[in-house]
Amino acid sequence: MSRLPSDTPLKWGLRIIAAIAGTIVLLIVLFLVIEAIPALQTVGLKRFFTDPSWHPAGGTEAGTFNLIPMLVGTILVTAGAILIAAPLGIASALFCQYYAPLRLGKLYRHLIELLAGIPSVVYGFWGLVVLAPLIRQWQPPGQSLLTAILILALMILPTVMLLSESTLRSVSHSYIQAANALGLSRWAIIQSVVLPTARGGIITAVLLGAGRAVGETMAVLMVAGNVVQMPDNLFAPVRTITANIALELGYAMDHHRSALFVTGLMLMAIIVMLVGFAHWINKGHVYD
Amino acid sequence: MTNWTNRIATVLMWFTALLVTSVFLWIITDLLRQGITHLSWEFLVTAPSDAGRSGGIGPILISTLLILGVCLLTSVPIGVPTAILLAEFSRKGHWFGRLIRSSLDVLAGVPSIVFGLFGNAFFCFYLGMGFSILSGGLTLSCMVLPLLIRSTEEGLRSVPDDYRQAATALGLSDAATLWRIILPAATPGLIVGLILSISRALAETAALLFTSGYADRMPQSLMDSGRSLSIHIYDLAMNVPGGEAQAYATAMVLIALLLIINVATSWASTRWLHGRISL
Amino acid sequence: MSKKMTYIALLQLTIISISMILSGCDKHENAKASEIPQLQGKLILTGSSTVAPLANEIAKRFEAQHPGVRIDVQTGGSSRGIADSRRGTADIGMASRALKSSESDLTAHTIAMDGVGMILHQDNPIKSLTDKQILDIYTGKITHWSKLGGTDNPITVINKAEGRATLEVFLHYFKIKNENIKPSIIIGENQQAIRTVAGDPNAIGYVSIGTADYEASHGIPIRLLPINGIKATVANVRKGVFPMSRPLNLVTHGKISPLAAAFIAFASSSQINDLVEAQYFVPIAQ
Amino acid sequence: MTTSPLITQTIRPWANREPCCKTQLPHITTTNLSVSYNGKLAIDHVNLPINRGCITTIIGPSGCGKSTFLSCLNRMTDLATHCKVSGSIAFNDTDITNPKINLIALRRQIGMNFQRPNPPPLSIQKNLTFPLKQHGIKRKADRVAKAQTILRRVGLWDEVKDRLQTPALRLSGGQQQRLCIARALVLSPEVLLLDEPCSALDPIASGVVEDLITSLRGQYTVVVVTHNLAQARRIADNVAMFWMLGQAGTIIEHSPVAPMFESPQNEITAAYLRGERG
Repeated sequence: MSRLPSDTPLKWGLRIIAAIAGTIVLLIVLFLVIEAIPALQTVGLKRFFTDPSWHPAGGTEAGTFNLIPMLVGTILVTAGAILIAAPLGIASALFCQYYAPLRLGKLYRHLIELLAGIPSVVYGFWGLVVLAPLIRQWQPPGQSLLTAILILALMILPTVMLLSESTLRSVSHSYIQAANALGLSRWAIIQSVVLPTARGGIITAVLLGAGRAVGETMAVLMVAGNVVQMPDNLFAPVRTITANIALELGYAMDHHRSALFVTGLMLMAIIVMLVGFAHWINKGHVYD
Repeated sequence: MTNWTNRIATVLMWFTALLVTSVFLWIITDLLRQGITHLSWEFLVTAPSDAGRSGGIGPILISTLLILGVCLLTSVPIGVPTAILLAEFSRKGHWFGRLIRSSLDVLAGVPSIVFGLFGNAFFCFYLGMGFSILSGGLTLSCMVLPLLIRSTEEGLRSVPDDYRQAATALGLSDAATLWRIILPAATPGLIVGLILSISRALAETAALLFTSGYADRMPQSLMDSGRSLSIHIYDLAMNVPGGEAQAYATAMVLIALLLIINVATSWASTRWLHGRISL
Repeated sequence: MSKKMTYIALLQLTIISISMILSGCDKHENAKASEIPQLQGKLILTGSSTVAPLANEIAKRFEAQHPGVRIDVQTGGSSRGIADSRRGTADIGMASRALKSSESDLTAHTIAMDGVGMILHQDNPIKSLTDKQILDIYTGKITHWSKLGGTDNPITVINKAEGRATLEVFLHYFKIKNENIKPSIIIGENQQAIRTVAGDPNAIGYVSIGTADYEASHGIPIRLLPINGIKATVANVRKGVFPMSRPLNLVTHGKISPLAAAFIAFASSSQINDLVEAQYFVPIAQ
Repeated sequence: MTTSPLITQTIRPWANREPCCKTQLPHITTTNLSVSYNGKLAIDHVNLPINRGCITTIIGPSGCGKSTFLSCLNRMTDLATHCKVSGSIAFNDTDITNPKINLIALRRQIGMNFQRPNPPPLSIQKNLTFPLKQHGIKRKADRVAKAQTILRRVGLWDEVKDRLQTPALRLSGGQQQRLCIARALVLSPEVLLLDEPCSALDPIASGVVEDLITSLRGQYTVVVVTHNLAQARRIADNVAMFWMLGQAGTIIEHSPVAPMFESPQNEITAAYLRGERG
């Protein structure tokens, strides 16, 4: 696009505002680091991985700062949710595009869009009052890894489904026509033409779903039970890094507060890695 | 043999759709059935009492709208110019545009609780705004910025180059081209961005817990703490024994609000845009 | 008719809030405009979720007496109350425990007393537990109610998250470390323990007696257990015989404003005894 | 309908070879074939015998139903919504318009290729092996061997043998089109339907593809839709002329290539071939 040089004040104004928008990330990292420094200095990064447990309120010396159980909690909850939501989400997208009659497909899409709009706190609330008691009847205490996985899976399913579906829609119709002309069955076409073609987009959809699962706070906080421990089965309660921040920040002081900012930095690191990975796969831009 | 796999796949697809639909219908009917009984005009306008077990959500609605207002009033003036710069004034591959884009990509992925941490440290303490509607709104504003910029940018990019060439041929300046031709044509993108931002801001809880605070009273100024609808649901669900009924009703209000904003804005945009595009 | 009233109220509130946005957010403007010089302005109280409801009621009465004053009460736990008052983020902190030796820079103003009691679900057949039994439950030595003569169900042990005063009172009384507790669920706010116990017949938790009493009397299916043979009642806390009890304090740091001083004086006076009792706490002012 | 060897010789320099389709047995015969989309007639009462082992070209102006006719022959019309087919198509004495027919088996026997080369973004080899895999050839070595045979058959082998694992989309247009023809041939069909196979290619590439098509004579029954009259004349054994009569397209004349180009019976055909109508 050719631009005239005559409107430089306009351009400079825009540039300054854009720079402000671009600086917000830096500002976030800066303030996370500033708040995290006291803990990093007095406690040291090493103790976040080697201490026997997480009891940071005891003071820098007496307190313990082991993050690993919460890191594992985050990973398990995310992995579990992806394991459920990815197949269901991708299958839902395929259903919409290739199996459902036109009207039904549209209806189904609208339903999923509606669900994508339900706030996480509502999912958490529903999990707390409906799902957790059901699971408690089966295996107490009900607020558990499994409950968190199920609720998170429900929450990220729309993300995975809607993003996958838009990728599927961009699969060239001519490929499908050609595959049809080769006498391939519907599933064979999906398997050998559609999925390989849409692979990048589908992986991005799953990664964005994973990003959402890692960052999700409220729903997990409400249903996971929040005990800091390595869960030994699906019915054991867990605490994730995000839930930990939400649970303790309001009550935390000094080094405890600072330690929570260290965990926030770690979350940032995980997300940057996921976004980078999605970028690398898609070589495009990743937004919601 | 292949026929057999094909048939299994078909069955599985329909089964998945049925499963997903029934689980979600379960949630929605549950929310509807439990929520609708408590819903009334009274509920919408009166203040909560007895920790929210009785009374309504009047002040909470006002706080929510104020937080939303602060969020939009700050994010739009930053977001739209940034989108204009990215779409109209930055050559492809230029370092400045690339840098800002990657920074926004990361910002889009930042978990809401990290926004909460940041807002708490920066707005509440460093800038001394305390737990207030202002802090909460500004925090949300940072959060919705990437969404807003992205869809506005998409909107700008979808304006055909012919328009720009025609404008240049007419001897319009950049600013005039932008104002008269490109911005009106790009409004659908901007509106989509606004809807997405409002939806995300309305639904947000974690970022507000430690920025806008908990107070369920009617706010007197933007420096007062205000409780958003989502935090009210959280509080009723977690901390108030016997608060479910009210939580259900509040959830209904929140979801209805999200739906109304979606429908109304898209309706208004098509109507209004018809008038603008036929310049 | 009441509908109309509420409608008008809503309209007014909308107008107020819009005008607030338009006029900026200078909270001192009102104060300057007013003619009465005494007791104007705003107080921020943060801290213990146990004290907060009481402080809120006291604040409402204080505001009613002094129209120019606005008091914001925020919960966030005793630790935050102490931190905020020290940092100056809050004018007055709220703490539901006595100050520690490391907190000698602060001044505590006790406004009431409270006890921490163990709660079970109403349907739980257990009528009492010894201190040893409670300790064993919390340290994971007893995991089934059947061991204690109850139903054959696993015990859901509810513990509080780090930084809560109730946790500190509990740990202090039973002389255990938080590391040694084997919880099934960790909860944050005070009320959440009641909510969780009310929803799970096999749960055990500890909460403020005042709150538990209030909820139980409002039909929430929970029951308070005696501690060491002493019934967990407000009366016993008042007599000073209930072992797990604590003061509810307003905490200040350094020199305080006349407004804060006036509020503390008001909160420590007998003028608020009815409010304390309404919240099922124990008044101390004579 | 007999082909005069003499005339064929003058038109086709390679025809000193024995003509491969002298049998003149119809492989596919359409009878009163009509197709309508959304109730609007696209082709009307088309009757055409397509001879076994011959190359039949279908000519005519745009929009007169040539491609629609072609896609009827392997029931690609089923993919379009609101498409209704009537009449019959006899293929090896089976009426393939029967809804109960096994479409997968049918399309395996009647392959089809399109105007634009459309290899999915897979590797060159994968493009040929995936149809085989889906049609039940389990051993990978068998699939690869078959793919290589076909690549040799379409003359691509020397061009791509060193980069079988590279994306097919990196090939040139002509190479892609030959790959697509190879993909159709890999399933060993009896009939090959080609919808304007050269229209998206430059003259040199289209010459190569033409040579490939003529080399299929005798081994496969080939139906080619083309706009290019010179091309039709170069490659065809039989020619069918489509024209719009009223609202719908139909065949106004069909005959072996020589009489068609030298002494068309229908005046419209004559005018079209002279370039006066079209």
